Amino acid sequence: MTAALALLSRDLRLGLRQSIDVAIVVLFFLAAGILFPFAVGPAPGTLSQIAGGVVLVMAALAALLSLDRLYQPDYEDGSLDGLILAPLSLEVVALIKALAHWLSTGLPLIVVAPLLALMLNLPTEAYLPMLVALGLATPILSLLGGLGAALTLGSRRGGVLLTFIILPLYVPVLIFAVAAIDAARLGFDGQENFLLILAGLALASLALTPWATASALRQAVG
Amino acid sequence: MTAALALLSRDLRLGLRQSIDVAIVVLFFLAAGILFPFAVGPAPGTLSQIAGGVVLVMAALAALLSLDRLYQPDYEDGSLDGLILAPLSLEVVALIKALAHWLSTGLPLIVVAPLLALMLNLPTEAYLPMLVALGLATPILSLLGGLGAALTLGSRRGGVLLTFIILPLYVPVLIFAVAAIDAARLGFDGQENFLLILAGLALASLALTPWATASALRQAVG
Amino acid sequence: MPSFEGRELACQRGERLLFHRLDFTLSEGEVLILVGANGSGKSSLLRLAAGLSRPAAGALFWEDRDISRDLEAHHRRVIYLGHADGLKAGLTVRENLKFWCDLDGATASLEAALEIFDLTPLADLPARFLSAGQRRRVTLARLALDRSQPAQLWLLDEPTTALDRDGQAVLSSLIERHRAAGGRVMLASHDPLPNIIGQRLRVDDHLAAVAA
Amino acid sequence: MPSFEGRELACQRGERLLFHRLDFTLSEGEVLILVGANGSGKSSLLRLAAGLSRPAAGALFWEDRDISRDLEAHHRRVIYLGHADGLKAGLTVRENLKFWCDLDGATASLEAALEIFDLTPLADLPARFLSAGQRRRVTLARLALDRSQPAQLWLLDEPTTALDRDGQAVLSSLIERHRAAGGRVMLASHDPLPNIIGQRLRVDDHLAAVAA
Amino acid sequence: MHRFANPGRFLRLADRLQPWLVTATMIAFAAGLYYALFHSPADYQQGETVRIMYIHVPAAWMALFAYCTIALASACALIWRHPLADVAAEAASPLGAGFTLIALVSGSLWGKPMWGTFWVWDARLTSFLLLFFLYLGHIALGQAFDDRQRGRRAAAILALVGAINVPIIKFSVDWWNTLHQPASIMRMGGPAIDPSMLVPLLLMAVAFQLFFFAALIARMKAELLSARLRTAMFNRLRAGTAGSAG
Ligand code: HEM
Ligand SMILES: Nc1ncnc2c1ncn2[C@@H]1O[C@H](COP(=O)(O)OP(=O)(O)OP(=O)(O)O)[C@@H](O)[C@H]1O
Ligand SMILES: Nc1ncnc2c1ncn2[C@@H]1O[C@H](COP(=O)(O)OP(=O)(O)OP(=O)(O)O)[C@@H](O)[C@H]1O
Ligand SMILES: [Mg+2]
Ligand SMILES: [Mg+2]
Repeated sequence: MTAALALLSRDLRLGLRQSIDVAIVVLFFLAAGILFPFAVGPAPGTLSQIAGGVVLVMAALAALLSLDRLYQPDYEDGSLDGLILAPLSLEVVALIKALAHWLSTGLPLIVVAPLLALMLNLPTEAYLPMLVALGLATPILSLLGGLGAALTLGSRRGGVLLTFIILPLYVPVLIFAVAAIDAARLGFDGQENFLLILAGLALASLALTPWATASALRQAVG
Repeated sequence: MTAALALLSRDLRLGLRQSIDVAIVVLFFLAAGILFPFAVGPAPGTLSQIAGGVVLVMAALAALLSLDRLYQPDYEDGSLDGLILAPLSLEVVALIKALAHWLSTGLPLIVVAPLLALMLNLPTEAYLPMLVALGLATPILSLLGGLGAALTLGSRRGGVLLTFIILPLYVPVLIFAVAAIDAARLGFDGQENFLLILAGLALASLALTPWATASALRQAVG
Repeated sequence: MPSFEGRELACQRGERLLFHRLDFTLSEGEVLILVGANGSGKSSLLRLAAGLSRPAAGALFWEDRDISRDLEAHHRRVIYLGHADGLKAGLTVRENLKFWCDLDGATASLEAALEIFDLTPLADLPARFLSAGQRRRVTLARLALDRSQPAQLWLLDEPTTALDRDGQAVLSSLIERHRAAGGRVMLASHDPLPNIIGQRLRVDDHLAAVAA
Repeated sequence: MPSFEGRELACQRGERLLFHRLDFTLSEGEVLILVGANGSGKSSLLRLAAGLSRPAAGALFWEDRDISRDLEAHHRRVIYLGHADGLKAGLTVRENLKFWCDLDGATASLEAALEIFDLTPLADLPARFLSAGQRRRVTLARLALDRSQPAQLWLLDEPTTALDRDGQAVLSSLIERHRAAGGRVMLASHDPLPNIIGQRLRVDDHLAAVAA
Repeated sequence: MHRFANPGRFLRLADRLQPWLVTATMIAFAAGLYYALFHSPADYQQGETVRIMYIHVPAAWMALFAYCTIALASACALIWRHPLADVAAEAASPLGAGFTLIALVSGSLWGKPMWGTFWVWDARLTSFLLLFFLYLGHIALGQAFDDRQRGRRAAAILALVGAINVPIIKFSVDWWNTLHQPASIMRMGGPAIDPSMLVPLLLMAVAFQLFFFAALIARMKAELLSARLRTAMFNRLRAGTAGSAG
């Protein structure tokens, strides 16, 4: 337990002190909020249509772009060896790494999402589904992303590979999330169904990815 | 000359072999192209309105997210010392680094931009201004970004700070570029003026940033 | 006598066979010094011994049980300090050490470990400012942490790199204390290491053996 | 006799004064070995000598001209190899060396330099696979490149780190050749370096001098 | 200029100037506020809310002026390595950020009655928001290094490059036709505003300007004195550590 907490607090501290991702996500949310009204013109209808898509594409980008710093630095500087030798099962390590990643990219995003939604005139009835969809989609992105990052450790062309592995897994998540937000915005039914599917995906990734990630990590240092 | 070419070819090779950014940006362009039509619904009018904004926000994100790897690795592994000692003026180094950055983030983006524009139903008369605007805006982003990366080398909170100081410099560029695309799309005048302003900004950054970057780099190793 | 043994070990990296038919025995309180040319496989052997990678042939035994049967248990016996020091530039010296302290389940001996390596005045400095030898001291300070379940096997890859005389003396005394308490040490080094007495294992001999 | 001198040098890092009133003279064909405890300022002094950072007080003179008057010219006289080796993991050994070769304006002596350090068999291996000593060899191979305008001053920060006997011998012979051709060498080391003869400069003495 | 390079001389001069500046600032504010609140007519369109102008417009001007000051000081610092220029730029930055914030807040308070909303994504408003971010970035960069000198140099470089934004902000209204008022006072062809409003506006502008200089000098003084203190303490400390090492 102490060990797990130590890892979590170290990763968060490193993220806050050095990493570019949290700040970028938040600031780019703002920048997108500034830019899209310019690009699209002041008509509030158009803006509200794209709000869901913008929020989720940004979420996915944020998650994806910070992935190659999830295990890479620890791999290069030898910390990963230490983690493997530590009395902490590697599945837990994988879970905590994904959690730290989510806390530093997913969570800030959920926090500022209402602000962006406001800037983009999202109808109020779509706020709750948007937050729920983000709350389900971002952990999936972090978990899958962690797996991708572990798989590509030490490979040549890691980054490119990572993208190719992860993107096909991401896109369905994005589509369900956007579908849920849009159903709410337009007053269609089915919003709950989309959210349920997302919840199912989230549970599945929570159950499966830590094992897969741990075994990928063991391979990587071998 | 040989020295400059050697640096350029090394940076490009490293970028292609390791960096995640090119692939991500290109793929996310495509993902955005899939998602937005889906989110906005099939009405072509709305889509074409956001095309310019989407293209430019993605361009800025791509430029920004790869920045902390522009000088940071060279700074950490000691290569930057070597570059400063090399018989190559540091201004040239700054210029070449920005060029390599542009070739690996700006250029691929320009290449795939028409595809995204197609997916988003951008009117044909706006293609040329879009390409010109991208062609002017992306080098500015790389040049300014290089400066930001050099300024924050070795600082506490590098990434956050980088984003923070770069964003106010980026947004005007984005606004002019989007304005040019939109003027063309809507058949307004002034498209040339916006492009001229962009060209002016591009020249100004080309003239100023290498000096500023070089002096920031000298500070950094001192 | 309980011992740590490698039997008929072979190690392959990429296309290259580094060594072959390598045996060693390391009993309680012993030190094994790995020597050999650059790239001969000392570091690779240490990683095998840590259970971080698997031998291409042969196996490692802890008290006659193959370690690969229960790697987790073996991991808990080991402290491995490699060439890379795993320090995070953005964290202070204390934060860096505290992390390993918590991870290893070490008790509150953090300040003492810092003190031993003369790091107390630097404790709040971010690791990015440390000199090469100071970095190495922070890494080695892990050896001075009291763990609830002391590690029985130290695997040290060129631990004296960048260390000054005093630092080397501290390291020697730590090793001495460890072996006196029945611990085992396996270390790679190019230096003669005046204060440490141990058997030597020439890693490159075992490639010559293949050719022969 | 043309010489490289430091006069009344002081170096400050953060809030700490590392040394103060430090003088040295290095004439053609001489070797100056910097010794001192970890963190005493050897690496910092080498960076001052390279013109990478500026002294807090005092100045450096090349043939009686302050080097800060024309830093570019001084940079061209220098090869500086620090603790960090600047190798890119994704590039092969040859690509890594070729880069510095092109940057230094060295002529086509690349293969010879690889050969001297026994790197030819590894030339096409990405640097990520190298052992610690092999990495060091690649870095040091820069010293063996023929440059159109040979560097007059070598600044080497613990160059023997991770190097085996053979590697150390090659380094010594390179240094010997360089000094025989009138070159100067300034190096930091904790090891005695049996083959290299030079004056020693204790960096930490110059902190005591302040108190006195 | 270089006569004042010596911090000691600057400190003496500042001591002599300070009381005068403070008094003048107070008088100008009193007169300006009196005219603005009691002696100028309400606008026939905007009613009493027009009085926000007397805060808003001078604050907006000063926000731009402070940035120009910083840019100028940074240029001096980088080119001539003038020791006081660094300090001046660093001291002016939070003041400029403050003016920008005042202009933003007063503007959006004014916007509610005038445009029916606190905020629109209008060119002038957006670019002013960016100026605010630029100030924050400048302050943050200056503080981000363990070595203060390094932070100041980096901030100086940023300030010079960021100066490109100032004309964009100034002229953004002329380039886009936006909701916001175009320049009506500082424009070619003389001011297009009634003298009864111009007088209090100019008085307030003078008051803001004087306040800026008074605050700038006070901040520079504080910084120079604390630097002296640090050096003194550092020398003590140095003697201490050296003693224990020897
Ligand atoms: C947050 C919202 C606002 C911001 C950021 C803002 C910003 C500025 C700036 C930067 C200036 C200086 C212009 C220059 O020197 O050329 C200015 C001047 C001025 N603003 Fe605003 N403004 C805002 C809202 C308003 C509103 C709601 C009004 C009233 C309708 C207004 C009326 C004026 C006037 C009359 C001037 C003087 C123009 C001149 O004579 O040069 N502003 N504002
Ligand atoms: N993929 C690969 N292909 C070929 N050779 C490889 C590959 N990966 C590693 N090697 C080789 O394996 C060896 C690794 O050796 P190791 O790091 O164990 O050496 P070492 O004895 O610790 O050397 P040093 O004294 O330099 O630290 C090196 O010779 C390296 O070139
Ligand atoms: N910002 C800072 N604040 C305080 N001390 C610092 C700061 N930056 C560097 N230092 C100190 O400056 C010294 C740098 O020493 P340097 O790297 O020159 O030592 P060295 O003699 O090469 O040591 P080694 O033998 O370990 O390589 C270290 O003691 C380090 O702690
Ligand atoms: Mg090794
Ligand atoms: Mg050193």
